Amino acid sequence: MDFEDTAEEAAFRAEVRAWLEANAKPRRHREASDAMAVDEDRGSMAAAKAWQAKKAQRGFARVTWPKELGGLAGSAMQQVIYNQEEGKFDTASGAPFAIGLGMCIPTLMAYGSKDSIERHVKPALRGDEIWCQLFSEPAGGSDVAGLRMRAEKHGEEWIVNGQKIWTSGAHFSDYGLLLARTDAQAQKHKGLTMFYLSMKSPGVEVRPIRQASGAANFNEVFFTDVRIPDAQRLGPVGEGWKVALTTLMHERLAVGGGLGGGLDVKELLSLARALELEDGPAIKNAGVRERIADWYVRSAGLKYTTYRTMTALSRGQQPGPEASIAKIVVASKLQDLSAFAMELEGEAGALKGEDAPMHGAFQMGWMSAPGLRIAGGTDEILRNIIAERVLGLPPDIRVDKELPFNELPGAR
Amino acid sequence: MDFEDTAEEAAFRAEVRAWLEANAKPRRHREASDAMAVDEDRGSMAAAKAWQAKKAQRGFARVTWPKELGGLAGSAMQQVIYNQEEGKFDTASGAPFAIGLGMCIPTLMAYGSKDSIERHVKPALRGDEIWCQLFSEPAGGSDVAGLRMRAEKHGEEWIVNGQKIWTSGAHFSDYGLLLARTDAQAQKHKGLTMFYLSMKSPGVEVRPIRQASGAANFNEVFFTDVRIPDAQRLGPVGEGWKVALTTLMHERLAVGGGLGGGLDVKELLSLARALELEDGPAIKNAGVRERIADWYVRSAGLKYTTYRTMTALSRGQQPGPEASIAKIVVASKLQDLSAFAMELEGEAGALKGEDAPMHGAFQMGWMSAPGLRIAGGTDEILRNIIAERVLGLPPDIRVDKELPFNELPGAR
Amino acid sequence: MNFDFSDDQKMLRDQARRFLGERCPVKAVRGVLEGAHGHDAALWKAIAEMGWTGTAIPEAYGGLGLGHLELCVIAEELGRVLAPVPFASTVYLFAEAILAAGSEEQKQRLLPRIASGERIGTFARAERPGAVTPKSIRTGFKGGKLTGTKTPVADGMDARHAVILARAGEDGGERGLALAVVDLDGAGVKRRALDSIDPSRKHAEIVFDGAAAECLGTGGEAWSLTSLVLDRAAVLMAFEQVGGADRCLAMAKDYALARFAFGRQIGSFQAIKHKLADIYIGNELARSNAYYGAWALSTGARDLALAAAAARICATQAFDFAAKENMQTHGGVGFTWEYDCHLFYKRSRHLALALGPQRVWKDKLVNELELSNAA
Amino acid sequence: MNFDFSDDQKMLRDQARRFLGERCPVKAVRGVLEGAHGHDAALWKAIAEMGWTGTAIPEAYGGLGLGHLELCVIAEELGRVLAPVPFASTVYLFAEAILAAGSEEQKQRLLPRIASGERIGTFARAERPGAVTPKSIRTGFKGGKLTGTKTPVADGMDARHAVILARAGEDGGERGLALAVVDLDGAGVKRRALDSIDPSRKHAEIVFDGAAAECLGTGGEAWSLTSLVLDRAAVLMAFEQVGGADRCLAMAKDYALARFAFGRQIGSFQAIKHKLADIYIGNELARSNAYYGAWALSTGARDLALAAAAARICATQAFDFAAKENMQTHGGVGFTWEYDCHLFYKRSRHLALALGPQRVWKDKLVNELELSNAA
Repeated sequence: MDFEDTAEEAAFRAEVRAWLEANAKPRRHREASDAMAVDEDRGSMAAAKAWQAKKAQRGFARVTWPKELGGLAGSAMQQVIYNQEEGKFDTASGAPFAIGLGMCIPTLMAYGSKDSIERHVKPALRGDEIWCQLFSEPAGGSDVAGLRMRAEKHGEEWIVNGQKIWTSGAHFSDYGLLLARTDAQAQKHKGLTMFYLSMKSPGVEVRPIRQASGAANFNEVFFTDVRIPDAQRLGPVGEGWKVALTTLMHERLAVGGGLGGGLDVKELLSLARALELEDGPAIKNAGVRERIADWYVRSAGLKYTTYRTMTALSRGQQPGPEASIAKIVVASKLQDLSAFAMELEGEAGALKGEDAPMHGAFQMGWMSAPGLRIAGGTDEILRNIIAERVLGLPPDIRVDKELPFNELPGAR
Repeated sequence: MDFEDTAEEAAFRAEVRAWLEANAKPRRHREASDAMAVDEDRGSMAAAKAWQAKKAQRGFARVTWPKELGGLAGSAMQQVIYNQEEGKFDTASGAPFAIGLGMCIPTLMAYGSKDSIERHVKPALRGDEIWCQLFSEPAGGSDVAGLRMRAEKHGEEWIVNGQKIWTSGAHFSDYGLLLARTDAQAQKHKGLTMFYLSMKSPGVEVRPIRQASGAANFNEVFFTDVRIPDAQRLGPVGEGWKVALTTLMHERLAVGGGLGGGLDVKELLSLARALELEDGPAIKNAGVRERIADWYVRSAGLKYTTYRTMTALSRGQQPGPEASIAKIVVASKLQDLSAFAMELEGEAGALKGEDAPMHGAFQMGWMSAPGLRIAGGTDEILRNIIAERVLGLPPDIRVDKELPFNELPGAR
Repeated sequence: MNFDFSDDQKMLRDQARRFLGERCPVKAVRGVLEGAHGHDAALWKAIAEMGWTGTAIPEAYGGLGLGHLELCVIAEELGRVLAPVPFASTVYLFAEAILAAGSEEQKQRLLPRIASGERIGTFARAERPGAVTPKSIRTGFKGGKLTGTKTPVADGMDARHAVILARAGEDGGERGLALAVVDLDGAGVKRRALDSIDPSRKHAEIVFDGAAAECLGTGGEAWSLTSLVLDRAAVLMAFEQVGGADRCLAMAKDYALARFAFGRQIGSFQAIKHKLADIYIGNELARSNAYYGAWALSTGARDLALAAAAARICATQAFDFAAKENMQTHGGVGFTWEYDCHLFYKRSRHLALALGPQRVWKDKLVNELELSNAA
Repeated sequence: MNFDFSDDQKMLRDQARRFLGERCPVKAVRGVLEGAHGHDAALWKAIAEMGWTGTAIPEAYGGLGLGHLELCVIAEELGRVLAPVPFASTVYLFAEAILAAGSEEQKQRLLPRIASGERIGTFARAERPGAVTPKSIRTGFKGGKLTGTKTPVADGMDARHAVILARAGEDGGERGLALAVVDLDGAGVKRRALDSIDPSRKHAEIVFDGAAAECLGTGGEAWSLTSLVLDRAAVLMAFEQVGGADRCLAMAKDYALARFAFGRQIGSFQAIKHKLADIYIGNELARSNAYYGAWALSTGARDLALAAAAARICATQAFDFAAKENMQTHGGVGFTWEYDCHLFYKRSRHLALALGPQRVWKDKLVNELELSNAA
């Protein structure tokens, strides 16, 4: 047992590091109070695109992709190594490209025509074109396949009407991966078809969604008679659900970490050091110490779980299901730890922003935690996934598989 | 708002108290260490029967029953008052008669023939005859209606074969209320019929079940070609489930309290006063204090919830559903509080009985808690009941209602 | 056994619920949440006209002279609708402090204007993050002048009067403390609005630079007096929390019945059913503890401190849990600004932090248990 | 990144699992649980013949001279089958104490007989309920004689040797403490068997009345030495706990698949599915912390104390939760003596209390965090 690279990994890491040193500045130490900032766009979109282009040129934008598509045909572990090293530098964020390169383009690679692949993969890799994912709808959140957006065939075109929701980056995306219902008489999972389209198409309207926190990281996207050429269909008509599963499978491959904006025990420790309670420094209070320990073992457990996953990658194995536990643990911990910190702050805990202790870091964490417990799979959906895919327990009783979609309760 | 009796209640309480003073000794103060003892039989069966007979003679054995059946035609509140007052005296336990008088006899009253009522009610009330309830089976625990015991009609008799389980008091019972399957081709809930029988009938064999705690409070009861006259059938053939619901409804009417053997915050306080931790007396440790407070507010909440229920009774209203929360709260609290107390005791917490602190009260509580979380409805079943009956949420999806019983998965 | 509100008190509750249903829709809350004003002036006026601000103030001082049980009933309804008014600061804290310790003259002068709703009051303890302890109080009160900074002060921008916990003597601990009543419109007072997690209930920083103030009660008792006022306010606020928690359960239940996923009402999934059952359990326990607190408050029972702490802790836990799991039950939309879940989530935390955090109340509760068992 | 056991170590694990599967069925555990003997002598002999008792003891002292990673692997398998043998007392505590502080002569004399399984050892700290602190130690060690009472002592009836934490000097605190090695068959030693919550792991009270004993290590370091030995044992015991928790999850899962209610496998109900998912999450976190502890133990890393505390706390929480919810998942039968659930429930508590309760380890963990962050 050790934490060392293999010889090959060490060599690759050196290569990456040399390149980064030549092309970026080392990251300055980040204050706990900025903890939430890591979620946000470091620098403008222009800077992000410029950095993405640089990475793409060198093959680091997607290490695992085949060389002819702009990758290095490298291993998943090499991708992890690149990410670790880039994390030590003060680069622009790759966030705007994550969904496109992580989910949309891999789906295109699997189901798209040779032409479409040649046309779209490299511009996306370079960051010239940004993609978003258009699956969720007001009627289909946890139950993605419950979506209602209608696509009707007219000659060689499809005419699409309906609404999508929770679309990250729709407002700056050039293309979108769209799942729509092409047959309402078919069974729920059999009437869906996958397309991609230009977000500039006439009839596409993007509206930001204001979140409880006040921020707006997601959008609603309204479709009114939007025309999509049949050539932009991915997979056969009615097989959209199968295609979507490919996309979602790629979503789950991401190795955890960075979740929760990095607000964690370290920040709680600094706070507990700084504050005086009834009986002296908060850090000396037995109740405070027990809570710190409880949260520390969960954070450490996740960190070392990630090491185990990386070890599997490093040995060329598929990452185990361990990764699936990260969000459940992090989101609730963020919510509870933040609430607890606010109580340590006393009445001042009810303030936010610059008026609150530590620039309102814990208030921000507490306000964002409910979103983290929901986005990308609610706690309840993730527990189902663990129970079914990891433990092999039976699926929930399904009443929506046999009936035609338009006869399902709630779908009327 | 006050905790006073109404004039009528005060008068009744005085009556009860006078009678108790004339017939029983006041209860001596009970040590925390005996806390578990309240569950157990105070004195022998003979003493219990003698005390029951005395109560019955005066009408206090079942205050709410009609006078002609040996009651006082009193109110539920008067029953509560009697129980409160008796609790202050050192009397033999009424536990052996609770199931018979609380569940079996009310069912007999509702569905039995005039003769059977005349024959059985008063002997049961006097404690001359003890009844047990024979519903649960290995195949039907939470799902009582899943039971398999077969009853076949032969002329004017039914011949019964199968096994019951979790039968309290079967070993000292004279009669039993029996739910059996009389038609395996019918739907699950439609093939059941209710009977009563003498536990002395040939072919009835009672075996105690040894629990994880080592105690044996329950039995298995095996039936081999047991003959029951059709005259001892309660309700029509095939309507047994409807009859059983009457029985179970009576089970839920009981007002909470006394659960968990009375081991609670008071005992934890005494322990915390007695023990020294790293930083001084346990009672001064901030972590210990927080836990004590958390459990106290739950105990107090339940206590005052019972007061609210009694107020409803006192106003002649049906007790609200509040009562249904008691067991869920008490059982988990007992488990967690006991485990916590054992940790305060340090390595000595791993001992039991007289070798452990406070005569092993917390070890006993910790060992009995899992049973409390299961017996008379698991935590999970009780949450379903609250969600469905109190909050009006939909029932679980049922796959077992339409099929013939013998075609159900797991029933083969 | 008569452990419930009377029929008259229940009528008052129904009346309050109807009234607030009309006069305090969610958009009133959003109006204050998104606006610059510290409260909804029209609603405040209407509430005062109902006489609620003077519910427990004796008729001799312009109040209705009803008891605290009536005030509890009103508090629950105000909590249910998240009423964006300085009711707690003015009625539970300021008025209670004057009633508890004010001189006859002070009561004559101050209480009628509180009862009539003309004046808003508050109570200021905190001066910096962390615990408020006798030693932590730096604001000075010497020769009738206040000097120092109080922050955060609930409703500090809107209040005309405030009771200030300050240091009058040389003693650095409890015995050096005093309570002062100050006119916040007077000279030597500067206020600054602060950002709050629940902007429907705003806070201020108040800087005193030799502001004229008068003494409340006799010196040396300031800390125990503050503690008493907090106990009384905790019971009343517990009813606001119970009202809010109750509303969260109703919202979650309605959504669970109306929302379909996988072809079923989401309320038919055990994950949701059991979550809501747990909210119900927490709310019932909180309500029962609050009722006992109400009894202790209305009768001045010896165990008010114990009852208040239990009511406070249990109601805080219930509202916290109900508010966050209501959001979770709603899924994505629950996290939008458009849906109302976040208003309750924010208010639950606001109330959890007002009057001091759970830790302090738990410690107080165990102190009381030690005393009562010591007997 | 190589944060996993090696192929050889995994082979050892598989071998251990097969071996224990044959030699340590549940009825062996029940045999000790219901019997008078403190352990399964035949199993102990077989385990010793495999060389496990000497896994981490250098060959020079009759051991296999393997590392602690190999010992971790074996510990997990022993925990999985609830092996009713004094392995922890003898190997994690006694042998580790001798290795850490014994003189060359003591190692030569004692370790070979431990490695061979001929002798059983234990480590005695507690003297009364509550915390074990330097001040709490009353047992005296003067002029080579021990006087006082240790209770409870794990495997105290079966052990031949024991390391005793005792008071040698006048100093009433840490500096007055010493460690003594005593032959429990010697004169001046009385033992009494005690009732344990997990009778498959028994305890004793040991009374010393001038029993001859020898010093272990240099005086004054006894407390820090004890603390070091506990850290090392905590990592090893964490693997036993992870093994037990893993087994509980497997039992719960198998039952949830096999048991039908309401015409469905109970494993199809979300109440059960999510409960098992939570057990899985707890077990994964515990396993990962245990792995880091194993790395720190095997490399003597500077943050062993932090790693050991994290492994200990997380594994205790995981096994506690898995054991009690496995019982709950089984429903009524889970509470019967006949089913095996209670064996794991009892063992989980036994292990949670051995080596001191969570509170102590949490305090230690935060101490370490303070030190590391102080840098």
